[in-house]
Amino acid sequence: MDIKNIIEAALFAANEPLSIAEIQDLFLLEDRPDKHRVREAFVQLTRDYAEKPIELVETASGYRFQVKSSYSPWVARLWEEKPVKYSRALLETLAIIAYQQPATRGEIEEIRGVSVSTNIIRTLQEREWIRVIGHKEVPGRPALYATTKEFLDYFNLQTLADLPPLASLLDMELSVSGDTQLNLGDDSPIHEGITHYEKTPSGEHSTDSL
Amino acid sequence: MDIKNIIEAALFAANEPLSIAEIQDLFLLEDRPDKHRVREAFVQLTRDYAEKPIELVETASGYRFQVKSSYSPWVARLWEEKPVKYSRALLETLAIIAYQQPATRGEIEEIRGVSVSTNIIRTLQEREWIRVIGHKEVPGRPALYATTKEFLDYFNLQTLADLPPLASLLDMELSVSGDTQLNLGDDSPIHEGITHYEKTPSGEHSTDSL
Amino acid sequence: MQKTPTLIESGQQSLVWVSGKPFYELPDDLYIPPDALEVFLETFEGPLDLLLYLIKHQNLDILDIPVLKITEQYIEYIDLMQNLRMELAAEYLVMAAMLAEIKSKMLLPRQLTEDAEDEDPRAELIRRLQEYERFKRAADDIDALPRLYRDNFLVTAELIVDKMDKPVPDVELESILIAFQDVLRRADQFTHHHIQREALSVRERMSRILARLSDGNEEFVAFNSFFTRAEGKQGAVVTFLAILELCKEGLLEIVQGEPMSELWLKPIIE
Repeated sequence: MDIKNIIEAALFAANEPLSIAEIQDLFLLEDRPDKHRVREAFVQLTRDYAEKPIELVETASGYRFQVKSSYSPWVARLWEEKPVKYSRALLETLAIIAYQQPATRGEIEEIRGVSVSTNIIRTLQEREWIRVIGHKEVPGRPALYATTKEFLDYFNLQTLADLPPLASLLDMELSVSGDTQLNLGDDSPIHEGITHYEKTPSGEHSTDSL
Repeated sequence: MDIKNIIEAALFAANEPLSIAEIQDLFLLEDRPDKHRVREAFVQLTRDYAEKPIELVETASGYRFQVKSSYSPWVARLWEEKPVKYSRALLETLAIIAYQQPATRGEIEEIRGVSVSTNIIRTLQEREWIRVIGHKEVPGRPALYATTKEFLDYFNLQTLADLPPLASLLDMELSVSGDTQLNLGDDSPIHEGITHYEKTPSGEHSTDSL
Repeated sequence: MQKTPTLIESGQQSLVWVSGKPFYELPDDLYIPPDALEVFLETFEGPLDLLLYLIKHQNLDILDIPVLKITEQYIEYIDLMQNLRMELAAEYLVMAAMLAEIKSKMLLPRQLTEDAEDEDPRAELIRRLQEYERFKRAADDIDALPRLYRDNFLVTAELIVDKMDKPVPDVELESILIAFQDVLRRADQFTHHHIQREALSVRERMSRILARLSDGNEEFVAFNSFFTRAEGKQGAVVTFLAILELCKEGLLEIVQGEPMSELWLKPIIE
């Protein structure tokens, strides 16, 4: 297969800009093009699409195809009065952040059992329903997400405590005791937490999360 | 602006197949191309992309660009997760609904010889591959399941008639009563199904929203 | 199929003619090491699937099943499962009963009438097997169809417009709850998540405290400043728990200049 064609296909299929390194990773080691070759493909593609209504652009995080802005008056009508529905994945991510905040992406993924796309996080941030309120002190220092005032406003809530109680819908299914992640009835784990922390200020409890 | 270019831009920007009507709606009344003109654009676009790694295809709900499947080995590497493999139980259930629709759970169980788990039905509904289109007028009023446009879109089909043909039953000299199975060549089975439920207006679309 | 006969062949070594072909020994399809039985059971989608397997693997004609033979094999298999106390779906037993019934009917002298409609006792079974087989094949066919995200990928190009121009979807609070409920139900399959309402307010407080710690310009914020009289005892408890929990998760540090002096909170951030 032609390297340029593979790159072209990947740029079209990806939902986000692709960096040169990400593009190189598409290939098995023995076929991996060097940076030069990838850049060359970009140049060719830019030329290929010169006459078309879309163009290859470079953004901060890589390259992507986008519709030439002169077409937006027509294309934007696709969304007129027809807001796209949020995906289930997005709603689930939002729900987890709302009920389990602050939560890292890893924690969300662990609960959902699948990875959370950058797109979803971005959409929620753009909508100003979630924001980063810190970073967890574990390797990689992942961002901790929490809901915002705008989120509460949108849903007409005074505080998060006004979120519908889970109990009403979950019935017995979840009342299985088992290991609590935040056991309020019993102080011991928390005290332990402090003792621990005094010796090892960070990281110690990285696995406590969900 | 060239009509073909606008259509091309819209097909690229949309995340789902676009129907001819949706494409016509992109234009203001005075510029609106007729169906003929839109179709012509599709033909031209198909030709334009013949040599490219992407192609214009028609599915149940309209036209979309997709990556040619010969590139999927590379493109699939963009996602770490492997595509889901569906269980045989799920595929068999889906196959029975696809070919015998509308079908009740009881009918599916009768064919498979085992009970159908609620999980499977729910998964199929969550994927929006099947939906309840009515209830059979027998005791218990079981739900009648049928496949959706999304199912066809997902599997690159335009109509149910594009499904691979169902193997025919071998003749037994044992003379099995000639109970007919539904023919997929036309829409009649679905219409038949509808006659069943038109009498019972309530609840029939309750699951439409899925 | 020239494997050695195994535990099921007991007492049945005679040469059998099936569809005009001689069979010298029983295939050993039925012999499975006991520890593999469970896996084996899972590979079958039910009694029809198992029967089809037995038939196919012996090249038998589905239209002319040697009921005696199949029934014995099937029942042998079921017995084996039961001896090993494997959880067997009821359908398997129903099928065993049905086979036994067919077998007994076959053994009875057929009423020699010209009544051709007098069905072969096997007819219903054969019909069901055939019916099942075609859908089994259809399932394979569907699985082989090119499908999205495995064989095909959607092509998109970004449209840059004022983001405001794209209307944002409306979401109902209820749908979030439902989404979360689904998540929990799924998650519950692997682990027990104990979620309680009380936790929520602590969680919220944790977010607020963290936000305040990271928003402020000061490196340290007074511990006391997080407690307000207006919130009462309960508020204080919640705040206290939240601070402890944050501490436990390594998100903040509680600092004290000297014994008995004021406590300060410091975010462990950047």
